[in-house]
Amino acid sequence: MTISVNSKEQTLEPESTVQSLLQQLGFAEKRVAVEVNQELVVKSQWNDVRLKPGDKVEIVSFVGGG
Amino acid sequence: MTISVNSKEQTLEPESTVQSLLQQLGFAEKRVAVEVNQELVVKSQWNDVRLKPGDKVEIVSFVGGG
Amino acid sequence: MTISVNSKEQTLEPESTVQSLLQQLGFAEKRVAVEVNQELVVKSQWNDVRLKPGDKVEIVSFVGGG
Amino acid sequence: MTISVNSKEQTLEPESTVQSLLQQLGFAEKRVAVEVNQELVVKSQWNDVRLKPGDKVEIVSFVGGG
Amino acid sequence: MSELFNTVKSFKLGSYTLRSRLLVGTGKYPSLEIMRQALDASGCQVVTVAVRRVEMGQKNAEGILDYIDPKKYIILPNTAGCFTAADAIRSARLAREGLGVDWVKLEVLADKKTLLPDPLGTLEATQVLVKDGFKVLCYTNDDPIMARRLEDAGVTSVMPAGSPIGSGQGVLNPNNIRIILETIKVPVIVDAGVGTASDVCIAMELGAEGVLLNTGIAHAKDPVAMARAMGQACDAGYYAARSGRIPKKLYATASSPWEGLIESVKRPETIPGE
Amino acid sequence: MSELFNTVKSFKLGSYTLRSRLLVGTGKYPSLEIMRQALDASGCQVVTVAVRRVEMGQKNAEGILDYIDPKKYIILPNTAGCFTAADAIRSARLAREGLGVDWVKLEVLADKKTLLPDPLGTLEATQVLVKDGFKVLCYTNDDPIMARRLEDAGVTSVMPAGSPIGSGQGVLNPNNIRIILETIKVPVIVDAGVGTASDVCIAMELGAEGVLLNTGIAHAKDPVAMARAMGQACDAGYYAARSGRIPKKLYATASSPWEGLIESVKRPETIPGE
Amino acid sequence: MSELFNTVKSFKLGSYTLRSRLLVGTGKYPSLEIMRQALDASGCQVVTVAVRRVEMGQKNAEGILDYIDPKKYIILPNTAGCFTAADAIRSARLAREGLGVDWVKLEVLADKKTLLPDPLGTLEATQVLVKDGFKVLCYTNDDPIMARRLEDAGVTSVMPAGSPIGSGQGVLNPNNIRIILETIKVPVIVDAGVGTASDVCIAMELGAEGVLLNTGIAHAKDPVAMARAMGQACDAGYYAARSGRIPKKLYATASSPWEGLIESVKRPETIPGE
Amino acid sequence: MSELFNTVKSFKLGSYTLRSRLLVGTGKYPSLEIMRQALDASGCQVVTVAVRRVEMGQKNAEGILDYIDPKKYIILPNTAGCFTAADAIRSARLAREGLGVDWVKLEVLADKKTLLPDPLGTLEATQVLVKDGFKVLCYTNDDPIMARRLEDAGVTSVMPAGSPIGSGQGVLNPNNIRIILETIKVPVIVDAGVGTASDVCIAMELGAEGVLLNTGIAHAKDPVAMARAMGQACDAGYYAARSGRIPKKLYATASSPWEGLIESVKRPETIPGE
Repeated sequence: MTISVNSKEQTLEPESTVQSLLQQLGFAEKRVAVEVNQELVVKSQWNDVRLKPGDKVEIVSFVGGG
Repeated sequence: MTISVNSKEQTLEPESTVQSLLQQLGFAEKRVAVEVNQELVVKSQWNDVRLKPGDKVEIVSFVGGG
Repeated sequence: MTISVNSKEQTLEPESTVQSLLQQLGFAEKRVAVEVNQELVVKSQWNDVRLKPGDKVEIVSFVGGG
Repeated sequence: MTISVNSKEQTLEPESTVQSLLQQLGFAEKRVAVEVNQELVVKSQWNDVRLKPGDKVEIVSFVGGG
Repeated sequence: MSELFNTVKSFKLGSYTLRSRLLVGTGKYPSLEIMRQALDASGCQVVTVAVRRVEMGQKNAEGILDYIDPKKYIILPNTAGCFTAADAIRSARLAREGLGVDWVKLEVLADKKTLLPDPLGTLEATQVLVKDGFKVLCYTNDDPIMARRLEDAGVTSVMPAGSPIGSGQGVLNPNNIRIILETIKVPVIVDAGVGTASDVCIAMELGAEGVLLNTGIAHAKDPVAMARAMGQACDAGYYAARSGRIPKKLYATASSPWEGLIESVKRPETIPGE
Repeated sequence: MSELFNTVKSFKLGSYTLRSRLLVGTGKYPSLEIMRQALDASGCQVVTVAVRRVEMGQKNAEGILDYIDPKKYIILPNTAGCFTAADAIRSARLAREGLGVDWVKLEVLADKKTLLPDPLGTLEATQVLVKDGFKVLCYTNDDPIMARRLEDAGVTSVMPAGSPIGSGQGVLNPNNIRIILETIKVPVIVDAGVGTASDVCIAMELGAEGVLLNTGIAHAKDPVAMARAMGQACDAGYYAARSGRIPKKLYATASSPWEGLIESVKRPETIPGE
Repeated sequence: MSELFNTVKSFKLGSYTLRSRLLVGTGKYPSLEIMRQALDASGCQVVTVAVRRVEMGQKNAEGILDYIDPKKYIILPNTAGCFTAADAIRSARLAREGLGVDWVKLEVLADKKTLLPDPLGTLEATQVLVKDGFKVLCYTNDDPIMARRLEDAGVTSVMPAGSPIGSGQGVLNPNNIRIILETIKVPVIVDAGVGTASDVCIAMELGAEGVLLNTGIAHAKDPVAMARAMGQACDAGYYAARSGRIPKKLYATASSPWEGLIESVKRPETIPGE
Repeated sequence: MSELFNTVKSFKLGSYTLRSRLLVGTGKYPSLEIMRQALDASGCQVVTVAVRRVEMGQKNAEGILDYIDPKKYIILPNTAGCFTAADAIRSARLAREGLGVDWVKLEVLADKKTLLPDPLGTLEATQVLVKDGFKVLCYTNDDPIMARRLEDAGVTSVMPAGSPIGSGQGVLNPNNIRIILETIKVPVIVDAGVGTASDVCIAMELGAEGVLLNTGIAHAKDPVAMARAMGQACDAGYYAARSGRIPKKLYATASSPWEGLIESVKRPETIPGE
């Protein structure tokens, strides 16, 4: 199925969880935070939340800022 | 009947209009503006608007200000 | 004979006076002031003061200044 | 004989030296500097310089200053 | 010949076309007569008044208005003393009815101690009054963003405080006034904080369309002479702002020419800087 | 009625009694015609000129003087361009002879780069010129002690620089000007550094008797309009200095009364500051 | 012996007790290594970071965090780049989840040109985030009234801008900062506008609890040395603010005694001032 | 790695090589013990003392010197209290003899009221003392021309007053200090007028080699803590002056990146400035 991650198209297995998406992208072990359709998904739920086609996912980390 | 004018008690004839109140107080010919119960009463209606017991009337004029 | 006027060489008749120098240069009627060898020569003496070869003459007027 | 020390009268033996004056006043061992009649007398000469009646002596030390 | 020097420098404010860029308040003068003279000396065309209850039993309720010649001055009512949008809106409507004018100097203050404006109440009252047909001249702080919000809300003029009302500190933050002037299209009138003539002059030189003041004149030892000073300073600042001032330098350019100097007696070996 | 407002504000400078407190230089204007208009717009009565060699062969040597109406202006020659007391003294004497005036604006500069005055040369020239009968208006730095030495030497006016000539920085050290005004009895005229109208206004508000400037007008984009601004700012500062300005406060005093406010809709529980 | 001099000057900010009153941003350094050295040189304990999307395919997403030793520094996420309350709230929640901290430096900007804060959006976001359990350190303009509204809304710290972000103008309106400090009880931290060490020192002398800066260090030619300067200036200002500075006078009191002077050679007839 | 940050920042003054750029006076402390602690807290290496007559009959004439550890501090005698060149010269010679040092802080004051230096007496005394082998650290006004004359006369350091002695007004005319620093080669040390830490920081940021002060510490409510503040501010200013500060702008540059922002909920139609 196809979803959007950080505004870019991303295809992945149907029924994928947030956790599996992060693994696929290599961020599972990183210090990142995730939104699905503008709602925060806390780490403890990464395994439970399943993604649907068309979902908009934001994966963020941290950069220098003032 | 008794009403309040600028937070002071004022007794006047039942059925009095705003106009008659102003005449009684001597402001009918002055450059003043009037509120009854926090609603503006324009001059053209001074003769029509009748006061009820307990009405709160504000009569204002102008002073120096910056 | 030769003198210097405002640092430029100037030849004129021997025995010339300041007055004759100014006439020759066309400044006699102008609002100017004159020094000979760094000494002021007031207008009333222009006819009396005779110039000698090598004299250094300054003729000044006025310009815009703050 | 009588001299002036820091504008105060001071009597001492005739022929006294600067050194003996300082001893008499108790400043011989202190970090002080001496003028006689507004001329500096360096320490190495305290024994040689003899005071005369009426001499004006300044004895200075150091205080807090900015 | 100087264009500017000949141009009549009138400008549009609300429904009026004005020559004078100084707006003067009528509060706190030693006497109404001195106020009258001061207004005259200032050359102002717009004067502000406040709305207050009539004194019961006191027959001559107009007082101040008798001292303001309607042929010479346009009256601008204010909402001074209001700490809520609701009170300011009521005061504005009473003033419009009483004076028959369509404009108001909107003030919604946050507290009596600093007399600083309440940004939220000010914006709220502005939205209501503009919808109600008022031309709102809006007293505000010097924040360029609030100024923009007020312009978006339809004010007729943004009136940032140079410094707190009556503080006499002049324009404390010229940087903010500059940013406001860069971003706002309606007339910007510096209101409040003016202590002396140079404060007015500086506000105008920054590019303000005008200056509104009261205490600086009314509480001066000689209000009439200070009023004259304020009026002249306003004109001076207006012209200076438009005359292209010289840039600032660490130092220095001669105003007299270097050519044609008399020969120096003993020319100093070297003139530093040559 | 305001005493001050009615008083004719003339003052004595050298042999002259003047109304205008602005003295204007004649150097560096785009044209002599613009200079003439600017002098007129400024309202000044005293204009400065510099002494320079005539151009050989050029018959019309007066030039500038043709543009200065002797019925309207008093000419004050300067010694600009002199870097030694000796040259300044010679220039002063040539000027006196050429113009038939008894005063001079003394300038003895230290270098061409900063155009700052040379205190020692200035004092030396002052002593000679005063003995020689000149009324010396003396350009100097803003050091109160040098100002006092010059007064002791007999100058007619002390003219401290607000900032370097032509720098346009206004009065950089008001503290020094204040101390000078406290200690000097002869007229103090702020000379040099004025960049725009508010600089003049501030100098006058400090209590200066007058202001002398040139570049600020001559090099403005519109010299005539700037001249008008400078003249008005000088008047404004004069009146403001004498009108008893209000003190500066952190905040704030209301200009409208607190009494007689309409009853608040929902009076805020507590008005801060009450 | 000086009490103050011995007191450990730690203070409470949110959940933390801090020694250093300088908070430093991590943006725009020439390199991460120079950033690391600058943070160390500044002596700061709190550093800010921004929330941004991971770079797809770029495996090492943490980058900056690897250069911030968690044993030495507490990380304060900001909401920089947000122009609406909604985006700021989302960024704050993402940051809390990603970093496991309970505080945020809230920024809701009005536009990209001035980077000035949007007062309305800032207040709206504050109300939501405080209800959501955040400790909000709130970037705002220097308006004392907005500062009070934010305190009423429950912010942990009010962070007024000294001048616009990155403008390097220091504290443009000390008067407003003073009023804020008079009326606000939560820690006031001056945020933005710092250009050099004296700006930090002045902000602290006004009585601020701390200073937050970034560009002033990151864009200096030598960020590490400037970081050290900023840290020392912060300490200096802290002590100066609490040491009871001498009052300002026109002039002057001697620091050396008048007694015990040697007798003057030729005492000047009169010593002025005696 | 920052060169500057590692460089030991010692400099040469007279015969000495110094680390600390703060010179501190010893007058007017609440007690000698507090003075001792303040000198220690300031980190200074050079302390000034004044020459005065011994108290007749009072055996312990040294007093102050007992509280100045010769292993930690270099003593710099001054000529404070002298109003003539002659007295200053005598005081300098007495000091040299009494302390065995070859330098002196020369002060020739004009009057007791302003404590401003007398330019003429100062120059006269300088010429004599330099010929006599003294290293003269010369207190003067902030006139760049007098500074140059003193350098020509051979002073070891030019010490311009930031503002009058003890006035606490800091550097009133940075422009003059800048011009002095541009033209003078010997070390320039700002002397007098410092009121608080930021004044020291600003003087150093202007590029001064050092700062000398006394009253600002001695008369602070907590002299020891203020001494520490002054010392840190001096260091801070030293580093800031050499770190290449960011330029000042009307506004603004972001310290967080614009890239990688999360997608906005409801992107505002137009972001102003974009």
